[in-house]
Amino acid sequence: MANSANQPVYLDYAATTPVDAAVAAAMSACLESPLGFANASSSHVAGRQSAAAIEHARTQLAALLNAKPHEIVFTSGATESNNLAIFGAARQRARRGRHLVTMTTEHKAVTECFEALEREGFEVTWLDPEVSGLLDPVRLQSALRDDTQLVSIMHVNNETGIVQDIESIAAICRARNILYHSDAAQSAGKLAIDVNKLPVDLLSLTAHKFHGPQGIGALYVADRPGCRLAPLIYGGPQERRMRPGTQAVHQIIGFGLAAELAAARQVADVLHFRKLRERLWQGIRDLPDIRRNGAEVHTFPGILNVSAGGVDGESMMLGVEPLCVASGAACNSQSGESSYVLRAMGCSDASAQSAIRFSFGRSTDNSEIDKAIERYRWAVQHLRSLAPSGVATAIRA
Amino acid sequence: MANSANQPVYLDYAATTPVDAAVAAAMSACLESPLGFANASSSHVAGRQSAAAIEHARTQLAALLNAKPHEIVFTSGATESNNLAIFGAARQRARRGRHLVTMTTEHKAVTECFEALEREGFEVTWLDPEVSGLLDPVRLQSALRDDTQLVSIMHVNNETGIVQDIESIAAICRARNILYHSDAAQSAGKLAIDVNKLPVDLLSLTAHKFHGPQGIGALYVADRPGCRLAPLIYGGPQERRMRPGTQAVHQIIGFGLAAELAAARQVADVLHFRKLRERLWQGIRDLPDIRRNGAEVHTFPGILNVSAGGVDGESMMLGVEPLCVASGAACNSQSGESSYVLRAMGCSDASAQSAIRFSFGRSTDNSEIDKAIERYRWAVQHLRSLAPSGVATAIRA
Amino acid sequence: MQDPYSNRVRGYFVNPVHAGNLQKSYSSDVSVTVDDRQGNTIQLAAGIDGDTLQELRFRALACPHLIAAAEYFCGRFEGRATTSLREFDPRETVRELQIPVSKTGRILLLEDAIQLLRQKIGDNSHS
Amino acid sequence: MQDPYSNRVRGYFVNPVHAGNLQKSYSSDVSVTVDDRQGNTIQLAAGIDGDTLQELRFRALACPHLIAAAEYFCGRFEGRATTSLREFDPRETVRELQIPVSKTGRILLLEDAIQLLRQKIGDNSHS
Ligand SMILES: Cc1ncc(COP(=O)(O)O)c(C=O)c1O
Ligand SMILES: Cc1ncc(COP(=O)(O)O)c(C=O)c1O
Repeated sequence: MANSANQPVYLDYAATTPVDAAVAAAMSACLESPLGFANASSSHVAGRQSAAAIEHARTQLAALLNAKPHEIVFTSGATESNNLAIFGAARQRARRGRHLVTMTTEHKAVTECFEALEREGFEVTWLDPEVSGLLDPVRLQSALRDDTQLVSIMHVNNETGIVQDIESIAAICRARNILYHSDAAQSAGKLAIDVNKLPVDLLSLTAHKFHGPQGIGALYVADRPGCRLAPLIYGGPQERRMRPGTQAVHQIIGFGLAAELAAARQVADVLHFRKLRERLWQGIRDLPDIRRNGAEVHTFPGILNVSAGGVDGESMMLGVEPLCVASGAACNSQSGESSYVLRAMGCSDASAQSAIRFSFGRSTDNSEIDKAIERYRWAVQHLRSLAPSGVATAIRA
Repeated sequence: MANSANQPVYLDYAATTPVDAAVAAAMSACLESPLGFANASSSHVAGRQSAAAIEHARTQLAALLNAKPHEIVFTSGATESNNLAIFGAARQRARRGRHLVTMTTEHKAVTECFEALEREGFEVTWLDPEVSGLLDPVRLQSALRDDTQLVSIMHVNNETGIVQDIESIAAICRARNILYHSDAAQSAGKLAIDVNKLPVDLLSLTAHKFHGPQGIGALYVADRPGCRLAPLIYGGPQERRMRPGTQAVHQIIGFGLAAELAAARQVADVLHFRKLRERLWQGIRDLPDIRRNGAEVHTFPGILNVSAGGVDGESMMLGVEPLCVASGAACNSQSGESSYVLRAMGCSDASAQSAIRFSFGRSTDNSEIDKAIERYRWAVQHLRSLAPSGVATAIRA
Repeated sequence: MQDPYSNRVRGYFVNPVHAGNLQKSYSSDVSVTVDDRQGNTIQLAAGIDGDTLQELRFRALACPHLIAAAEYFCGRFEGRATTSLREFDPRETVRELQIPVSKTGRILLLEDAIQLLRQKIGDNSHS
Repeated sequence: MQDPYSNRVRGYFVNPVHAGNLQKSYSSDVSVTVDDRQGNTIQLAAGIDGDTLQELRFRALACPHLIAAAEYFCGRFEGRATTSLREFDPRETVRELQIPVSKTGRILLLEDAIQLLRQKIGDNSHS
């Protein structure tokens, strides 16, 4: 995608991705076909066609994870999947025990569930990452108790791209027969996940992070004894009673196709991202007092997160326009809150606030990266030229 | 829509409707536009465009109900809206009282919420309709108590089309300062609803019942003191914290446009449905031992529900093929359960089981109705010819 | 979902040539009626001369699979010896008509009716 | 959502001609620094000859609205009497620059800095 000077340059693929053209076409075909819209719960011929289309998509999703089709429960996105997994498991198993474990650097769609469960009387152990951003499996080990029912640790972090060692985490949980949930919103469709090798019980995914439509996601629920969930939403037999409501046929068709395409393109995409990220980092790393967050560990190459000393986060966002990127600052809000993920990794508030997350897509090209380099350099230099001397505090704590 | 002999004839618009061509086009345009997909929570220019598109749709939805835009909370459909309203109100107000009131003929997306709340320790009064299908407001009056927190009574029943007198119901609740929720999935976009005249606090709607996409709905939450809800799903600031998760931009755009179009077409559609229904009923009413369910009261003209003595429900569904209609029998399931809605109105099990719901759409034409008449007559006569003599029990209890 | 009705089920359902009453009278006419809690009713009638099921007829208020199974049964056993009835195997019907697993329970009603028919024929032949 | 940055805010943000240090020296140079808990810092410097604010400069580590407001302030009051500073009205700045309601709190930091500047100028002139 070449862009002229003021054209937005989209580098926010970790927030959401454009729908693949083939996916959009399949969705449109469904919306426009004479009976493609029918209610999949209807027993008539049109309904059965919709149900068959949904089962096909379920097979495509299952293939992405090497799961069985009936282990895939369609939801409205990863937020709902996380809620279903966490509330569903905690409430279902509350009689056996009320202790739960998660991490402070999870997405809000996980942390807020655990906070709500604390208010319901559950006890939650909040694990901090090492300064690297990684969870030390030994810490997890020692947090587990006889009454621990659920562990939720994400796969790829949405801000930093840090990849947790979910193989070790899953193995530790399985050994103690504790349910393990992972929020894989940022990894599913981008990194290979094989639930036959990875002893995970619950895994959240969402279509819009890998070129499928927004508003549709899934929860993988392993077909194992003990892996039952209390529903979050009630009202019908759909999705094996775990998620009732008229199924959105066009959305599910799009999700299924996106999953199939993602599996095929995964390897090439990652290679492409790696090159783009290196080019971008090489183009800005000589700026004084900047920090690559997550630099010490394995990160998903589609994300580069950089903090700079002596700049304000919101001003950075305006300064880098027309880049579309994400900020470590809560822009346009009075809270002025900065990224809790970066702070948990030892970033100062100012450093977290200044962070910019660049994230790449399949169609991102070198000219966009070069534009990003130019805008980022300009913004940092411009804002530092405005800053009072002496306040350009070093960003390394 | 003219159809040749074996072409399906879709008469199941109460289950779901095809997406309006203009709506599909608007959705496709969003999916295909270079930045139309951006995350509406992102503060960059693309994100702000998405947010603006969503706010426009919110205005369109608000206009449909004569509400204020911020009173519209987007959800994944009426099932979720009902759950949010019912769990949200009950849990939020649990300290004030734990008594709730609903009706036995509500949709499962309502009844199952109340059943779950009973298991959580709430007390639910289940009101039966009169034989006509209507709720007697006097019955509601006497069910209300000082600790009653929520009343949920639907607007139009999905099986029979019976229109409850929600003006009276709402007035009764408001007079006692009890929250009133109405499941308007079958009426919103089809019948005029003005929340400025109707003192309703919470109202559920869903796009796919009025030519919008599946998988998107809304809950109207009146901007009144006391009308706060505990969230059902946690994880972010979207939808005023009542419904977090990345908003599905294309879905919301489609929903908004569908609402606008529905408002414009409502009156003409209802007239059209009335003619179609009359033609259909005149074409079958002479069959012996048939009953029009909901005949005694005001029903939404888009639905005709008919029971016949001496026939099996599932065989009726196959007998009327290629009509796509709904059945009062739970086809293809071992339960063999029949419509609880019709049974609550005094139908025998056999009569409820045999019921066929015809429902009409904007593009339904006379030739489709004539096909329906022909197929329905054939099915009843064929199945009765097979039935053991003497078992053709009269359907009127 | 798959179409729950195979072509054979559809064919028998639309055109069940053995539905109705016995067309002639035979040295022995035996008929039975069974029903279940879900309101399904099956009636079988056999016109018997000597040891032969000369004519088999059914009536049913039932789901399509049960109607088709009854028709299939009548067609298959008509003209055979009354003793052949013990060869009736519901699993064979399920297989031949491709009846979905969720509906196999319904076929037991037909089996009940056939068993009752055998009893009655036995009783008759001994009387 | 609407663009939170008006064209004037954007213009001042990109090209804040009053950012930096005083270019000359004056009979009196006054400067102040204020900051808030969110890490915003504003520095104002005034070059005064007699009663006149000959030159106004700012430095800021702040959000775009605060940067723009500081620039707007310097441009508006440069060349005027020191006593005119009391005419500074944050509401006027909010209106002129179309600052969103959610950000008006930030402008108070500028007001604080200006107040401090007035105090210091007053102190200086009396000393
Ligand atoms: C790690 C992570 N979890 C959960 C979510 C929520 O996903 P959704 O927007 O599909 O609800 C996101 C993205 O927004 C995410 O990055
Ligand atoms: C009365 C009623 N309520 C709720 C629903 C559920 O709506 P949705 O499928 O959008 O979840 C429906 C339709 O399925 C309905 O008819």
